[in-house]
Amino acid sequence: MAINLETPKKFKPLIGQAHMVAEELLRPNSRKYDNFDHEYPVELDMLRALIDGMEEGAGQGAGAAGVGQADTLKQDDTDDNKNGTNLSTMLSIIEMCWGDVGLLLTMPGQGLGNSAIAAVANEEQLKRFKGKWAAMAITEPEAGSDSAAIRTTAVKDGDNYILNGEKIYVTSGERADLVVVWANVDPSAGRAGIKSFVVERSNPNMKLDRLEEKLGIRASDTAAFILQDCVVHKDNLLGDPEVVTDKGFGGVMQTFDNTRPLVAAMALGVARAALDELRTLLEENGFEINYDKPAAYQPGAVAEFIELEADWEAAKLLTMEAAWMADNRKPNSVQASMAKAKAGRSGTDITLRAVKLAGSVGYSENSLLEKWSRDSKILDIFEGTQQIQLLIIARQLLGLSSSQLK
Amino acid sequence: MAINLETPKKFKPLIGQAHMVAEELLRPNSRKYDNFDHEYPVELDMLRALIDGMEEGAGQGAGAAGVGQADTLKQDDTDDNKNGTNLSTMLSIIEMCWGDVGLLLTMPGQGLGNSAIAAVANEEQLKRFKGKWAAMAITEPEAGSDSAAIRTTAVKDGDNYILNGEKIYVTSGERADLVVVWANVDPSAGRAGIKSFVVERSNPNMKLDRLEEKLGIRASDTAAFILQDCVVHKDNLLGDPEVVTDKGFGGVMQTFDNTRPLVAAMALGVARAALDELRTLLEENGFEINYDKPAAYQPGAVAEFIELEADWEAAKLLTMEAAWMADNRKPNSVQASMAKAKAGRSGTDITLRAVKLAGSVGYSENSLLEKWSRDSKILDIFEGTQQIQLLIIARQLLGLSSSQLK
Amino acid sequence: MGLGLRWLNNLASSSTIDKLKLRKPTEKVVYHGSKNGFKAAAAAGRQFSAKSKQDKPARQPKADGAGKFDLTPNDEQEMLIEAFGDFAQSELLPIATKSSNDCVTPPEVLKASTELGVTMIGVPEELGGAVEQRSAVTSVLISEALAKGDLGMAVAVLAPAAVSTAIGLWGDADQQATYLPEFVGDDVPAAALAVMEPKPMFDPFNLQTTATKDADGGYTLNGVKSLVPRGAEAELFVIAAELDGAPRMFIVESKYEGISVTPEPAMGIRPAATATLSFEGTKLPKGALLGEAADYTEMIRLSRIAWGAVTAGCGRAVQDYLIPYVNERKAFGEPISYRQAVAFTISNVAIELEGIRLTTYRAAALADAGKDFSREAALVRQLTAKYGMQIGSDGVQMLGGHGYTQEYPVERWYRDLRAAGLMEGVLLV
Amino acid sequence: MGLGLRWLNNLASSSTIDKLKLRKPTEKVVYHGSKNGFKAAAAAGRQFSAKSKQDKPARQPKADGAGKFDLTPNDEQEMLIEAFGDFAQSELLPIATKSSNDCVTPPEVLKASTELGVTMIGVPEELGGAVEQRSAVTSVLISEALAKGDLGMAVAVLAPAAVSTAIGLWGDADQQATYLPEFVGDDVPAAALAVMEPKPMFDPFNLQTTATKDADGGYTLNGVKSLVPRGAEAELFVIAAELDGAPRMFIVESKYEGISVTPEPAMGIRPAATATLSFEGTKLPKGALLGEAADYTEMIRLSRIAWGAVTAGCGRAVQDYLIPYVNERKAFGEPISYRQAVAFTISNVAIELEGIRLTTYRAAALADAGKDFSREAALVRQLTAKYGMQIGSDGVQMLGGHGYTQEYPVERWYRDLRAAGLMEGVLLV
Repeated sequence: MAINLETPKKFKPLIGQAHMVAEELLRPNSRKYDNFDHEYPVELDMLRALIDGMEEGAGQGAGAAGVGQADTLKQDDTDDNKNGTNLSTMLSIIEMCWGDVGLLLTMPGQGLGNSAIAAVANEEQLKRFKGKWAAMAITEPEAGSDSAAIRTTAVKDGDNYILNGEKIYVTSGERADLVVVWANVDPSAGRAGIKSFVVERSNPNMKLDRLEEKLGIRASDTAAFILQDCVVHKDNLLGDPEVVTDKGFGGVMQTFDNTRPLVAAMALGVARAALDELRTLLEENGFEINYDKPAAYQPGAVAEFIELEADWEAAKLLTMEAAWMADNRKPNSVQASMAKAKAGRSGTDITLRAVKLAGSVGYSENSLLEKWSRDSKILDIFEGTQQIQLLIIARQLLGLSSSQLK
Repeated sequence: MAINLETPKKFKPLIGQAHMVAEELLRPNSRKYDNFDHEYPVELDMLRALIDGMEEGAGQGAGAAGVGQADTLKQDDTDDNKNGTNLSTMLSIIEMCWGDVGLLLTMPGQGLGNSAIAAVANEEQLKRFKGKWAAMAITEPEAGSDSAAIRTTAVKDGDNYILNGEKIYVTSGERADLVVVWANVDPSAGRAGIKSFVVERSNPNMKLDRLEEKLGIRASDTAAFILQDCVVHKDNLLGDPEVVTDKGFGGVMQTFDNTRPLVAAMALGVARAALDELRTLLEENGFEINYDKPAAYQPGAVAEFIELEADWEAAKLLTMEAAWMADNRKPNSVQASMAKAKAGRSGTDITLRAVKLAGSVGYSENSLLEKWSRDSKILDIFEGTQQIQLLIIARQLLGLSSSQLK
Repeated sequence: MGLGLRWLNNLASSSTIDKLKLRKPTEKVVYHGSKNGFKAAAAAGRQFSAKSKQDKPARQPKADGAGKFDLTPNDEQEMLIEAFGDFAQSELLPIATKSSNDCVTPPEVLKASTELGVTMIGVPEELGGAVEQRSAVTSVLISEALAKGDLGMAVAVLAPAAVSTAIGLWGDADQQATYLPEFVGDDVPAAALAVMEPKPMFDPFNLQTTATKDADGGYTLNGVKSLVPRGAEAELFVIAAELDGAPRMFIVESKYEGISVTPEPAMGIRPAATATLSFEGTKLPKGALLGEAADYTEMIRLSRIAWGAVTAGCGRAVQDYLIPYVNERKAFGEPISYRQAVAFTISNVAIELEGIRLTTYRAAALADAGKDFSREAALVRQLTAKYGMQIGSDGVQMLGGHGYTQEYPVERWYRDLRAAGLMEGVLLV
Repeated sequence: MGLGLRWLNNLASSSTIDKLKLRKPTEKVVYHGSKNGFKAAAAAGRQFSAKSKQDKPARQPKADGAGKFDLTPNDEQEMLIEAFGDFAQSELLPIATKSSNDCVTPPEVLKASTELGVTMIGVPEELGGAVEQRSAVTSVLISEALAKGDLGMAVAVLAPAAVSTAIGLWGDADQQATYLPEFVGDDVPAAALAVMEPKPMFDPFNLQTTATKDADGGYTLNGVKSLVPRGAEAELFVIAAELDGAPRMFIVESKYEGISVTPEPAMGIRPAATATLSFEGTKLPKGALLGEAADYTEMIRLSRIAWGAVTAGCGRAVQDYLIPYVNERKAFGEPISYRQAVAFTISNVAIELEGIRLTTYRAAALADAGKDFSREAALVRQLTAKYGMQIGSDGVQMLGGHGYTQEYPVERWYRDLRAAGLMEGVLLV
């Protein structure tokens, strides 16, 4: 037993595989699916089979689906220190997003909705939704980062709930089999009334309104839905159907604590891609990266590279810490937000500065650098913006409520 | 008539003189008066005579006293574009603080109280307080940046006001002839009741409580006073004695609009000292500063130097803009705060990074770099902290009240 | 200072002027102009052949200051700001998303910009140019105003002006007589100043593109230029290439042999239809070399100032967009502008933007005054690269998920503002 | 892993242990230790003369990981964190302002730190050292805990440990036998590892201090060392000097001829009583050269990690101080922590501090695992220089005017934290 921050040995095969998949399958398709009007990336179906195989084999997730409640079932640790699915998933995601974050986000069966299901579904639901691809629908046009301000309603009607409302920014919303829709069963109870419902994508009353044209992650579809008297069976409600003050929303937050390190990992993967490319460009152009020499004597480009790499390193270790805490069932809400905040902002900063340094090579579509600087920006926004993360951290450290620190 | 951001030709002699004073009189005494337990810097008396002479000659201020209401009396411009005392004072202050900001702050006759008097005193008061050295007492132990929360009271009693309260951070409070004390004549009226009173330093009921031991600007004394039934004649109230809603406080703010660019200039002066020293050290040690070469190819130390210089340049021009607007009677509250915010933070950043680059030469007392990095920090705090400046700017740009944007 | 008669003539007969309701301010300037006297303009000719030979090159006199600090544009500048500003807001901004996606600036926009005389600014008045005095500041103001509408289309519009300005500043009498008249006519050629090369950490003082002197006194050009605006349609280029170990400028016509063009779309400034330009043994005539070695350095500096100007303009678009947005957008029951993190972001956008603007003005004014502005140009570049991008990134961040979609303009500004701070050449003030 | 018997003996008879209420945790460790078995320690001797000659130098075995990610200190480390942490909070923090103003760390503080075994950590157990396994991580944890109390006194306390660690890691059998026993006794000599020179933009791989080889096999040392902690009282130094074009380490006793010391007070870390050390033709004996050329590079890296560790500790002091302060301090009628600008500053302090801490841990753990840690050491340095200072500056800023006075500790942390990120040598993990 010793303090050790390296990649666990037992994860190396998995991570190696993920990197290979990224290199051989994702990267080569990156530019192709960056167009607005592309078809569904057919290459992903093969990948799905491959990942399913990897997961069966390694017992660790390579996508977003693996984390949450079900994790520890896969634990093979016998001592006190667990290196589990949160950590392995997070590390795999870095590799996959080194390949292409847009393609990862549209990976069949690996939606954020799958994370939600994994986190709070009961045994029956786990079984019933197994193998399905689930998107997550939280955001509404007027709500933004304010998850508590959800206006979509779910009214109990016999064995069903009737959902009404509008959802935007549903990643993989067009392509997924299921959409986990957040709605309020009792608006008078405020955030306590918020529950999540699994809605079949084929439900005719959840109508696709539009697909967004975006700055980046264009390989992934981002859908807007209108739910009009959308009937959902009560067995599709995830978690406790009762409205218990501050409990329902806790489930929401629990999902976020698990998924934030994964989004941080996405940012790390994109940023790593940019750093690796930048290092190659530097070395090909006669710059030597000497880690011992003081920055004052390094060429400016190298000094900047090391500065960016340092931020990346800090972000990565923060993310590993958050995932490791989740594996060990330590409350990690602060660490998860620190990871997301640092990785989110560093990801944007690193990719944008890599473009700057690379000049026209970085700015033109001849390399992927410009694409990564567009892709990375969403990772500082979705699953809670930079500002939301800082709020969460500050409230916990300072012991303030959301009405005290708004 | 053309857009031109150079130092006005007519100010060059004044600025040259200020630089000489800084170089010959202030710099050589910098280290000596950086100790906590020094005596009053006697060299300053000679300087006072010298500056009085300069002002008589040039018709432009070299200290903080010159700005405000009385400025335009000295205007010799005949066209629409005025380059007046705000600009010349601000430029002189850069030079003086290039010498030593602590010594400037304790310059006899050049207190911030003098600015307040110049800004709002009537003719009789101007005459009566002419030639006196006036400190400014605003801050209270519990108030901090919240000028509106002043608890010192002034109760009318016949021809007098009776002042009671506690004041801290009174620059030159021990040494000045007068202290301009801010007090509320009608606490029920809130900030509208805040008035400023000229209190003779010799008033026995304004008792010196202590002198602060500070991170920097140690040449300047920072006093704390306790006012206990301190009797002040009503003729010593500056401005309108009536409590008119939002008017009294306007006077306060008016003073700040004039003095913020001066504090920005102080930060610019200290930062310029550090940049000049850093440039010398770089050049002496074989670094060449090439402005044309891209940063990527510069040594890291040079790239960093240019980065710091760019922030300095932006801060300086923002400050010149704010002063120029004041000279031309354009409302400059936003610009004054932008100047203070940018110069304040850049001053700290520049001086601290100069220390880092200079290594032990910067960090030890063998050079003045470490002192400048201590001196500069106060300039991002007093006369409204960085955060207060950002609030002022945002409220004005966004059109928000102080209750909307707190 | 006064405006060229020819330019006013152009304007008076233009439809753009009425559309933009500019007739009144223009007439005011005409009035001032006539008080100060107009000069006659040389005739324009077509086909890049010298018509009106001069003994020595014409140079616009530089604007001189009164030695006073002044941030007020003069009357002419104010009119130009208004004209180009209105044009940018009414003609560029509304079609910006489409132009970006199509990678093209519509011909009618380019034509209207010609009517406004954008390419005449840098041409000496004897040759039909627009303003009596050479003024980098005026170019800064125009560039800023255009980029506030759309940075990408501003680049497309300003690209030929960079060429006319370069030839106006550094051309010899032959070069001026051959090329400049084209830039004051009705049918201004697409043209571009190409410095960038597809080399990471590109250094404009260490070029891979080379020119070698031929026996006949001409030159042979080899190399690749990157991100050349309107590269495919341009008829004339000023190309940066190394000659005898020093970087120099060459005038290159698109009809010369051995030039190939490939579209090179980029992250942003897509309406500028950027392209890669390859030269393989391209023969240039004897008179192709433009300016002295020192002029090349000046060109790089003026170009960096120009990128500062468009950054100031585009950054201002971000600021002006964010202010009402954060006041209207609500979260947690209140406008998001009530939150310090949002409000302070606005403050910092305003601070750094004003810093870029003032630093750019100072550098340009120094150039006009004939003083050394190497330091100031470098500082503009530094601020542009750092804070220009910061403003672009903050713009998206303040809108959150909305900001990431094309329904809102901030994602475009994010892409465009990355160009500033890395581009060399292309624009000139 | 187990603690050295000698060290526990030391502790058991120390008064510090009772004062700090450490007897219980210590006894727990003793229990664990006895389960795992103690090793006997070599005898200590005085006067820097080899007593117990060994055939080959002793090296602490390195800690090895189980190949799993783990942030949990082991039992011994936890006890050390507690011991040094309590010591720092109860003995260092209360006298920090006075020690800073006096430029001295009180002798009783230094003595107590010796009792806690600070200099024994880096000494192999055969020579009386403290812990069975060499662990840079353990040194990081101790340094962090000490610096949380006071960075300046932490440097004073840790300065001799850097020397014992250096000799433990790189000394030959003679050097170890001569010097190390002094660091496990009751009367540990003041000692310092001096790398810095009074040269701006100092590069530890390009030294001005030189050593030349003499005919007798000894060396002659010339040059100046800057900011040497406890320079005036130190009896032993490890000095960085260039030999045959490469930077190397030399063991130098204060009694050698030609050494002069001048006090060199600095902005911060003043309790370390920093001094300038000048060598003018100082003759060093034959065995003065310490380690190989590669060891010098390792020393610089380990030292940068150590500065990361004390930054993490001091930064934590800032964070822990700010949290209650901003909750209690009111402005505009509410705690200032209700304002996002204040609250987010706390968040960012916490984020960047944790980043420094984890990066430092990783680098140290890599060193312990015998893997290359050049990259990680560089990243620690970068983060330390940038965010360490940012945290120090934020500390003052959050307190406003208060923060600028000595009544509050933040002004001291501002001064101390500037050292981290510029210092080379001095500390070692």
